[in-house]
Amino acid sequence: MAARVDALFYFLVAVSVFFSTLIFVLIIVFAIKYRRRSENERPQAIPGNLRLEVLWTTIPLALTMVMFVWGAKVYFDISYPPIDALEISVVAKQWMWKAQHPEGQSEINELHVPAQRPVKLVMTSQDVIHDFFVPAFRVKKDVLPGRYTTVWFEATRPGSYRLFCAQYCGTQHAGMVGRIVVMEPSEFQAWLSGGAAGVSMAGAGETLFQRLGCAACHLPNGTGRGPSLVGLIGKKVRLQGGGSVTADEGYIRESILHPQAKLVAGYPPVMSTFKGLISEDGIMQILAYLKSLNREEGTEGKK
Amino acid sequence: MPETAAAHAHHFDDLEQQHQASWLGMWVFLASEIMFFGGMFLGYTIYRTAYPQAFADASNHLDVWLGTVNTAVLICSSFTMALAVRAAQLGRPKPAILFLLLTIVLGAVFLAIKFTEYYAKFIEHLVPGGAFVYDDALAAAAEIFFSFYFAMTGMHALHMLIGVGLLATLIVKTARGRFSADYYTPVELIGLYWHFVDIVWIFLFPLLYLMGRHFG
Amino acid sequence: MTEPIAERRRHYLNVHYGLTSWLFTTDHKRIAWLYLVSVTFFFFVGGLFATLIRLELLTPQGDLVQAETYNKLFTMHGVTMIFFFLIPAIPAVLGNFLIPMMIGARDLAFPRLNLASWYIYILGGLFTLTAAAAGGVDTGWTFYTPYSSIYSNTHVAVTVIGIFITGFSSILTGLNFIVTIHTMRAPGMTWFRMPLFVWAHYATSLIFILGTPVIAITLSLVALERLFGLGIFNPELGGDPLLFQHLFWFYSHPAVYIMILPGMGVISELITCFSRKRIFGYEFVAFSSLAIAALGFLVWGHHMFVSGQSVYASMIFSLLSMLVAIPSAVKVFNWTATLYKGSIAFDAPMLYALGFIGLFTAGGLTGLFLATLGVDIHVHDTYFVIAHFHYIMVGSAVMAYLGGLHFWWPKMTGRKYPENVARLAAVIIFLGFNLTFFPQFVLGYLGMPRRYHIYPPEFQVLNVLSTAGASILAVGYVLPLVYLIGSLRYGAIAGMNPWNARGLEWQTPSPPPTGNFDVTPTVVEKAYAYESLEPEILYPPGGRAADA
Amino acid sequence: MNSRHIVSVGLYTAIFGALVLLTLATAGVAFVDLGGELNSIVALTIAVVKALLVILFFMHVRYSSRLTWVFAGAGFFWLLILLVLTMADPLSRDWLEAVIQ
Repeated sequence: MAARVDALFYFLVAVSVFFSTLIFVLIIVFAIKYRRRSENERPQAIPGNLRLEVLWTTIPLALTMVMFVWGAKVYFDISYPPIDALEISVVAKQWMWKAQHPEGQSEINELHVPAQRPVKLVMTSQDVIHDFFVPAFRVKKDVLPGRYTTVWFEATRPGSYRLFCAQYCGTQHAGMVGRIVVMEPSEFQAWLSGGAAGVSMAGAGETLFQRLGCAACHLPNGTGRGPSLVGLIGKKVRLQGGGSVTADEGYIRESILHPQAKLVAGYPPVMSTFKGLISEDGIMQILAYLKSLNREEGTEGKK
Repeated sequence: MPETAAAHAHHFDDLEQQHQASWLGMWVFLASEIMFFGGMFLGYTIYRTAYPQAFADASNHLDVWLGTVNTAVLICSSFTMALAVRAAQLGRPKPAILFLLLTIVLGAVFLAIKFTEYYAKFIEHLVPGGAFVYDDALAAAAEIFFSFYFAMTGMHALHMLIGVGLLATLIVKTARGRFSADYYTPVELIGLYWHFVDIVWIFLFPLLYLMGRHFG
Repeated sequence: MTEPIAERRRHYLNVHYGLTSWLFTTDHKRIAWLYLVSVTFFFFVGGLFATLIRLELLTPQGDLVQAETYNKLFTMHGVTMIFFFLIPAIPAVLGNFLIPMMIGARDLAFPRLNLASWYIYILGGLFTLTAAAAGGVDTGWTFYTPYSSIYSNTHVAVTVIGIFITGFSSILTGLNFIVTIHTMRAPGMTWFRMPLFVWAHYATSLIFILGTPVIAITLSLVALERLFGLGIFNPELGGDPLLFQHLFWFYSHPAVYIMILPGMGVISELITCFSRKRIFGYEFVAFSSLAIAALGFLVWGHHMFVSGQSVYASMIFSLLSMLVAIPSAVKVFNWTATLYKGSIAFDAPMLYALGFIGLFTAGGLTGLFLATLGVDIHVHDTYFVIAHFHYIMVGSAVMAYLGGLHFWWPKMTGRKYPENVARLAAVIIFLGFNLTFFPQFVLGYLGMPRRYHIYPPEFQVLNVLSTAGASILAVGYVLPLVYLIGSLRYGAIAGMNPWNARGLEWQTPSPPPTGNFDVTPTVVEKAYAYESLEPEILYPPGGRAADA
Repeated sequence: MNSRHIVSVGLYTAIFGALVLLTLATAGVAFVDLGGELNSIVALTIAVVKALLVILFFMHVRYSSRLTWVFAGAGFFWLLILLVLTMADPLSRDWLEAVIQ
């Protein structure tokens, strides 16, 4: 991806250099050639030239349209994480980055990822707007409070790369930096299994799901007071009062914190808010748990 | 030189040019005012799209009868304002003063009703901020609704207050005989301003008071 | 040497004396001076903040100031430079002084409103300066929520109220210009005979009146949120963090054109005068101003490509942003073509104008990088952006402002400035500017984020270069301050039309009388009729009064 | 600019009557569930009609120069730009997810 961004960048540099040089040379040549030689000079008027005007309207127009289409293509692909990407949760806060791997390892201001494998980050902020920026990967995305944003990249070479917060976030903004450690896939596996990893994210999510009492209403077979959450993520849900919504991460998060905002059709408005009872990390774990339910359902379905 | 009470300012060629400039200036100002309120209308639109049920529910906490009465009061005041301008156009100071007074009274009635409503919301803890209480799980988005309610009607009420002040100056000037059938520009311009404030309310009324009624 | 004749003649400067004659004046020319003094003050205040920023960035460690001080410095630098210098600079100083004269009017349509605009501007400035003196504000000039509305502990409310107030000054100035241009043109001054400076200011005024109210309401909502706990932007309640950004950039992107369009107007006057040519493609240059103003309102989303804005909205905004490049390119090509077969003189204003074309070309082309979706992701919020907008706002707008100030200085004061020192200053500014800001393009591409007061050591070399350039630039800016003030006393008497320029402002004495013209002129030809020896203007029977 | 047109009391009264009737109508119809977004559409249409009546007659735009029309329209047109281009963002935010699935 970085190579594609750079190719476009160099195309733009080439266009810029060409037009700057053209203008500079013309100005310098005209300035010297037509310098005032006597005070009484009165050059002929040239009111304009329609052909030239059309020419220098259409050529820039054509060039900028090339830039637009090319740029949009690259942007679109940067915005689409591949389906098989490794998913890591990131929570930003003043002034640190917290990452949690599906296997349960969490890190602060550091992120270990395997090389040659697409990695997708699902990010949210606990306070103000931050921005996840890794210049070496040519990726940047704002991290918003109250919403999930995603960014993905595929590191080609092992090494250590700088991570910056690129959206001004308060006093220690310049200190909200870290590094991305890219490892050979085998080393990454070793890193994952080493250390005191403990419980996986989905496992932690399941514990939370029980502890907060979610399981009492959201029965897996759909007979509870709340809808079943098995296989929910990614599905379209019909809403009370008409309309429907895709049950993505943002919808689940909203339903935990503001349960009545978008009620599933056919269920009473009885759930109370979990605001203050669950952290952003906790919601991420619940999400991981729900996604694991999706996968289980998927494998069962295949059987 | 035909000097009348209505001499034009020195930098204009004549009274007609001065009148044209003032008239255009007021319209340019009103275009600007549309955008001023427009920022709030945009915010309202975004949140109403995002939280339709909370907005409908919160909207039903407003007093629709007071809202309707106030709309009617404001329309009456626009009517009297139009008649005041007409009297000024015809060079009749006495009816002009009468209609201007009526407009002020109606404006004051509007503001009085508005502040009664504000007071009620204060008692009901529906003023956003620390004291906001809303006995429903829709509380968060409802607080956004009431933030818009107070910001939009507050800005509108502020415009009304300024308008009432301007009308008062018009009465004084009319009583002193500053205006004639040849020169009544200030009456006309402040009339435009007053009608504009009316138009803002014409949109605020359905957006704030009526949007959720059919659920209630 | 001083010829007493000019002193005896009554003009706008000597018609009254004393402080009150200035503070209560309704003469647009005197109000222009009030603005000139105030924007100069704010320019050097903003410049002081910039100096401290550049000094801090000499080393990667934060050894000059603390993090919070640095954050306040760049915020106050942005706020003063944008709202109190760049936006009023050309319109309120040069526009105020020249628009009535250029169209043959005796004053702006609403002289008292014009004075009120200045007082409103000063009042807003006092609020903001108070906030600065009381400890400053640290949100960045962009005031992004929820940092500004909830998290910052600094004087956000006072600052935004100051900007809110100043906004009304812009709106009233724009209103005054629009009405004046519509209703007060002299006989024969048709729309297509107007100087392009007037066209550019008309376009700017449209942005003033349609854009400024949006920032006014947006910032007042932020103030209400801080002061009374309203919850319009609060993400805790489900507030959309992007709403503020939409509202903010709806004004603040067109605001860039508020800064550059009047500069383009100045350049059209300078290029024609110093190459003694009609402008190439008058209609195209005129309409491109309106096109830039109108398209400028459709592109704000390109500030939000990485913000979490919808991918599809980003594509629309990217496409529309590309279109703004066209009228900008049209202007550059037409100015260049105007030079062709001209008679080019290199007085200081022309040096600024040629510098403007070069820097604007660079600034405009790098703007395309930011409008191109795939590339913006990488360079967004890095020093690339800083470099780009300084090329437009400082490299272009300030160059145009200084060029215009030198060009009309003889008209405003009746005196000439010292030509050789002025040329030297123009060259110093051009070189200093490029040394300051070109390295920042590279820094941005390498990934240095903006608003960092400590940075990784590999960025130091380029930062040192930039700071070195800034010190040269500072010298370049102080020079005109010194010699222009000096010229008020020691400058040679200028005469009515020292540049042999066209345009009605040159057909009245320097300095002009209070009502601008002793007799209202009648215009019979298009602007920039440089091919003839003398400008052709008809005066009604009675003729024009003898000038000095 | 604006002709010194003097509108008759009768016309003013008729406009006033229409405005009051429309106010009552909009308040009344709000209590009827028209289904979907139809309630909002009706309410806003009535508001637009009322605003037009005020602008055209009370504010004399009907009798005014084209320039007045232009500036009266410019405010509303720019408001439309603000609304449409901004709403394009939240309304299409979910499309990407829809494409992925």
